Amino acid sequence: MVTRRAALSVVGVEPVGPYTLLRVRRGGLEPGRPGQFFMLEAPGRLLPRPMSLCLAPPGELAFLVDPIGPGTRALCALGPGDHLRVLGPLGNGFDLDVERPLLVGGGIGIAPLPYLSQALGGPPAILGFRSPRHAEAAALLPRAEVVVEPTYVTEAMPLDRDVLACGPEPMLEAVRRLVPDAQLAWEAPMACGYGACYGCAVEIDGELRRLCVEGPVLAAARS
Amino acid sequence: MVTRRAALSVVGVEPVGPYTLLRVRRGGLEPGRPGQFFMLEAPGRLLPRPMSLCLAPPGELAFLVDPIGPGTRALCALGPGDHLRVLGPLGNGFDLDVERPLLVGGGIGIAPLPYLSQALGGPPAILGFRSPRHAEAAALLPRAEVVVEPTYVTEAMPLDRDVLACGPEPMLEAVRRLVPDAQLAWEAPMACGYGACYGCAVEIDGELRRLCVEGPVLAAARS
Amino acid sequence: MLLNASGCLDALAAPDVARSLDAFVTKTVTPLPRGGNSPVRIAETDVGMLNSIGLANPGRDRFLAETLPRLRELGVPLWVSVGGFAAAEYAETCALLEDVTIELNLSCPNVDEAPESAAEIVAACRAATELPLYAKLSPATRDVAETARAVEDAGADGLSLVNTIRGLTLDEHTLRPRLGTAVGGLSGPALRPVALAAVWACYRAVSLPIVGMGGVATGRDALELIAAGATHVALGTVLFADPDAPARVRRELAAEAVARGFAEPSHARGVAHAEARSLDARSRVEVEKALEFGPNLPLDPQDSGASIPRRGDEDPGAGAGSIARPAHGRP
Amino acid sequence: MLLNASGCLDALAAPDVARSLDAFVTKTVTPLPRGGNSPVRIAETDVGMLNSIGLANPGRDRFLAETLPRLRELGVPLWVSVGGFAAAEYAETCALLEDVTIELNLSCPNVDEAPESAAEIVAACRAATELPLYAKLSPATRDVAETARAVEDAGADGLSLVNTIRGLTLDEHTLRPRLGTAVGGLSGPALRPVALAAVWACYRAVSLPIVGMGGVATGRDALELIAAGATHVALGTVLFADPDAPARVRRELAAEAVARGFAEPSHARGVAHAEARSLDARSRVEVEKALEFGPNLPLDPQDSGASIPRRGDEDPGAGAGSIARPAHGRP
Ligand SMILES: Cc1cc2nc3c(=O)[nH]c(=O)nc-3n(C[C@H](O)[C@H](O)[C@H](O)COP(=O)(O)OP(=O)(O)OC[C@H]3O[C@@H](n4cnc5c(N)ncnc54)[C@H](O)[C@@H]3O)c2cc1C
Ligand SMILES: Cc1cc2nc3c(=O)[nH]c(=O)nc-3n(C[C@H](O)[C@H](O)[C@H](O)COP(=O)(O)OP(=O)(O)OC[C@H]3O[C@@H](n4cnc5c(N)ncnc54)[C@H](O)[C@@H]3O)c2cc1C
Ligand SMILES: Cc1cc2nc3c(=O)[nH]c(=O)nc-3n(C[C@H](O)[C@H](O)[C@H](O)COP(=O)(O)O)c2cc1C
Ligand SMILES: Cc1cc2nc3c(=O)[nH]c(=O)nc-3n(C[C@H](O)[C@H](O)[C@H](O)COP(=O)(O)O)c2cc1C
Ligand code: FES
Ligand code: FES
Repeated sequence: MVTRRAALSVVGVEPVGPYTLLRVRRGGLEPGRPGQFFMLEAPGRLLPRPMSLCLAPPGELAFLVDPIGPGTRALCALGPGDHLRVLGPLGNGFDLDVERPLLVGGGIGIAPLPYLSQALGGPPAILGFRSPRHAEAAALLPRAEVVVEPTYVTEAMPLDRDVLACGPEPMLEAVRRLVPDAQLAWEAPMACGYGACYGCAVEIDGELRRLCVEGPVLAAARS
Repeated sequence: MVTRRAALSVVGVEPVGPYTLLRVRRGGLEPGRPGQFFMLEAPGRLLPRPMSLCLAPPGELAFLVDPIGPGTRALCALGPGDHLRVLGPLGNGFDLDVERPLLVGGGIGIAPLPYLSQALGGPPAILGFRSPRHAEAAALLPRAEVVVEPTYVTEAMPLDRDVLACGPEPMLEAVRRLVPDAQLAWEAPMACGYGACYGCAVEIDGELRRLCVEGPVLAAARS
Repeated sequence: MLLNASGCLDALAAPDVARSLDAFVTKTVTPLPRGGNSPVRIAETDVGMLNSIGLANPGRDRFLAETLPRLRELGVPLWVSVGGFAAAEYAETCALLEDVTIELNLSCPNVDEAPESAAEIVAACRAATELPLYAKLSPATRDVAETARAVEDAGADGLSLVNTIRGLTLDEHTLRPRLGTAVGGLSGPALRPVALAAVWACYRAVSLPIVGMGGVATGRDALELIAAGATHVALGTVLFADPDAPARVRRELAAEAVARGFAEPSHARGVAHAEARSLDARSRVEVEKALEFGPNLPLDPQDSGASIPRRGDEDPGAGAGSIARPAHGRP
Repeated sequence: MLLNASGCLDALAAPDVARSLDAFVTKTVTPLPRGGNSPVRIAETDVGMLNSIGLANPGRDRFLAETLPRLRELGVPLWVSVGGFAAAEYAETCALLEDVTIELNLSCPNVDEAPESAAEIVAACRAATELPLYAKLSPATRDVAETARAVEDAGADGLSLVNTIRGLTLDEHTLRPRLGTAVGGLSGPALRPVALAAVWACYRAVSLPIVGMGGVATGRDALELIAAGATHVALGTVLFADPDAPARVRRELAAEAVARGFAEPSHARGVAHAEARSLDARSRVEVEKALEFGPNLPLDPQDSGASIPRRGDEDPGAGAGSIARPAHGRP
């Protein structure tokens, strides 16, 4: 596997609720499959940051970034015309061969869902947010059902669906309890994203394995 | 001695030949005596940089900066409205109680001479430069005699004067050989400028002593 | 307490800065006068600074006769950093001191830093004085905690952590060393994670108070050292760029502590060691792993929760001496 | 030669990156399989990164049966990093290897790093194999050059300098360690001056070829390591952010060398040690001072010009193997 990388130029930087939609020119990179991710250079920082592909407008790649720390803040501070090194697509995305898909997202975990939704022809979706302000990001998935804390997605979720979910760990754990064969997109701190550092190891099938290689999407039963 | 420090705002940044004249608001700081210096925060760098006061326009302090490395380049990249921490005036300046002053400067060593010239009522001066472009800085000392390499200041210098000189070390050594009691302004790498680090030690009267405390101006005979 | 790091402030040249500290630590005093190393002695790098001052000092006799009396006039509590090239030299200087805290510079590259040697020096000094003795250690050893235990057993009253580590920087054009000695001591930002690790390891190993230092530039940096186990914090390299750092760091430290629910900074001492913790609400495996590179990973989180007991009790003086204001009351 | 640093690249996951190097160095292989330490295992700091991977690897048997054959297919010369917890363990693995260069990871925090021990391990391995043996040392010792001499005497064919040093970073909010193991290994920019100092000291002490590594991000960084004494350069942390670093660093290195008058980078080996030099045309005292914290300053520059002789001769292989292109010819 030779993963492509390129220095891409920023096309747009738009606020979406508390998040930022960062659009870059596609350069030579493929958008890949929904649930795959890219490593984005975080200006001024030593290590790149993993970001799910959120949307793939023609000729562009778009990422939804939650500015929670130095790296993501640096990404949100980019402006049109800036360049950043991008590596990807990386990892394994969602298995799209499902009968009755239901997308479930929590917080910034909605990032991969718009692209996923397009690939699946706009299946139903349930999104959970911490606050009405965060829920503004639901605009990226127009027909989704939205719940805001103290209501949780798991309370509104039908159980007879093929669930494809991304969100904070407690949410994924709760989804897994309800839907044992859900496809879940996990996170772990990653230094490289391409299998070089062994930093992203998580327990998979009882062994510590690299999430960037085996995931980030895992069948609930496997992880 | 309680040395004053303040965050001063940049008023102007003007090219003078290959150098930059950096003008900052004076804040609560005194300009001090000619030959004294200030420690200027170099944005993005760990340590401040020593700079001689070049001019003291009303309400301002002005420094002539030669962009030779990361710190001086950062200083030259400042813009009006930027702030920087400044400490000073520091060290011992020139002894102004001289009968027949002659100012001698080489390259960026002319930095302290404009302010010195004002204090002494515009005595004669000889300035040496590496190139005609560098010699543009002589505009700061309008009536000075200017020589450009391969001519050296020491070739044009009358020997019956009270010499006050600043310039590169080989020039100061040459001046000292010709005029044993000249006042010479030396340089050494300085981390603090106020006697804290002992990093600026040079041999003075046969001992390693702090140039920032004992100098930077030393009588040729002492150093 | 907020101190300066030895060699990073001359109280006689900048008495106002010294007075903004809770105590002033002198540059290391050796038996004989030393001019120090040849210039160039300092160089900035992208991650810190290198120095090769070489313990420039007036020597023990002139220090006692001239410097110390003038320092006393400042009204700031004094710590004297003592250096030497053999245990007896350290002990002789200690025996001549009164009414100060002593910091033994055991991390001068000229002095053997083997645990026995550091402990021998401490033991010799312990026999020579009843003054409080802090042992200043280098982090550049296989196991700084081992040295810490050795000097505790030898009678040290506290630890100072850390001294600089060896570094080299070359001139961009000539590729020759920028320092006259070539190799020098690396201080500043690069040293901060190293200092935190040393304080963390020693806090688990001994029950002595610890002066933490290394790259502290902000109140948060200071709070992190306290969380790792420091009782006191010393400012070094930051003083060169910002002589107002003591007041600023003190202010920031108080605010950072309050923001995390600590009435005062000293209450945060050792919280990095708290047993029950969730490293990150978002992280996948919430396991308490205590010591670095411990046994091979037990995949069952239950197996790995073993807590590593600290040796001895919490230093009773830990909470005493608020870091929030100079004890001598002359801010 | 341009290599990767052990543990910083998986040639099977990124064969194109491995092929852009002159040789691929494996992650350290231990006798038994290791899952490594519990997450979180990596954390970025302002001056570098910390890792606590904990030598995750499939173990010797699976490595030999499965990994090594697949690595051979890449057509890139291989270096196998060997780890263990006793000299016999290292030696056993060495005895099973063929047609590779061996790098002995003597700086795993689980292994005693005392000079005797490092030398003992090297001696045991020397008896077990005729393959080239590089000893990888930690810079966190009192005197890395002493260890270098010990492993040279024990039969090492080269040195790899340096491994990470211990560091700690805390979560901004909770003040708890960000790594599962708390303390981890610091790599990246903070390590660069430390690596330069270690290479510089070992170059003076031994006549072995040296793989220099630690914070190399550009061709100039690589050239500085070569000037300090490295024969080869390895890229670690930089590979995470920039898998294209090998080609870029190689290109930059060639240009930086030429800009300073060296026909090829290897000609710059050791120039930082050149005797007659003017540290800085503008500096006041132009004195050659060779070793750090040497004797107290002789005020007369004439006194201090003593040159410190290097042990042995220049490594005859120093100039061989141009760093300017991969020797296996598959860029
Ligand atoms: C495969 C993958 C896809 C991702 N996709 C997106 C995305 O589309 N949009 C987005 O905004 N973010 C995404 N993330 C998370 C994002 O990479 C992190 O938030 C980012 O790296 C944080 O960097 P920082 O410097 O801003 O904050 P840091 O200082 O690195 O982190 C701030 C805090 O968050 C914690 N943290 C950071 N990263 C993680 C993590 N991965 N797991 C657990 N805790 C963590 C840190 O421990 C710290 O407490 C993704 C992560 C992964 C692994
Ligand atoms: C008292 C005093 C007054 C000064 N006044 C002025 C002034 O008015 N205008 C001005 O432009 N500069 C002045 N300088 C010099 C200025 O401080 C340095 O050029 C500056 O610190 C260099 O910083 P840098 O980061 O740009 O370059 P660095 O990377 O620090 O240095 C670039 C190169 O110059 C060498 N170098 C840097 N500083 C010195 C030094 N002081 N002595 C010898 N070699 C050195 C370095 O070794 C290196 O090779 C003064 C210096 C002193 C001590
Ligand atoms: C210029 C300079 C001189 C120093 N001199 C001494 C000294 O004389 N004795 C000593 O124990 N430590 C000395 N140190 C080390 C400091 O006390 C401190 O341990 C180290 O700099 C780490 O702190 P920092 O990163 O905040 O500077 C010196 C450090 C510097 C930068
Ligand atoms: C994630 C990671 C894993 C590492 N694993 C190993 C290892 O298995 N064996 C080893 O000898 N060194 C290991 N190292 C150390 C590197 O080989 C190298 O010595 C160090 O990182 C310094 O180089 P750098 O600053 O360029 O990264 C590892 C370093 C990192 C960052
Ligand atoms: S992030 Fe480096 S191996 Fe997965
Ligand atoms: S520059 Fe620090 S003592 Fe002179």
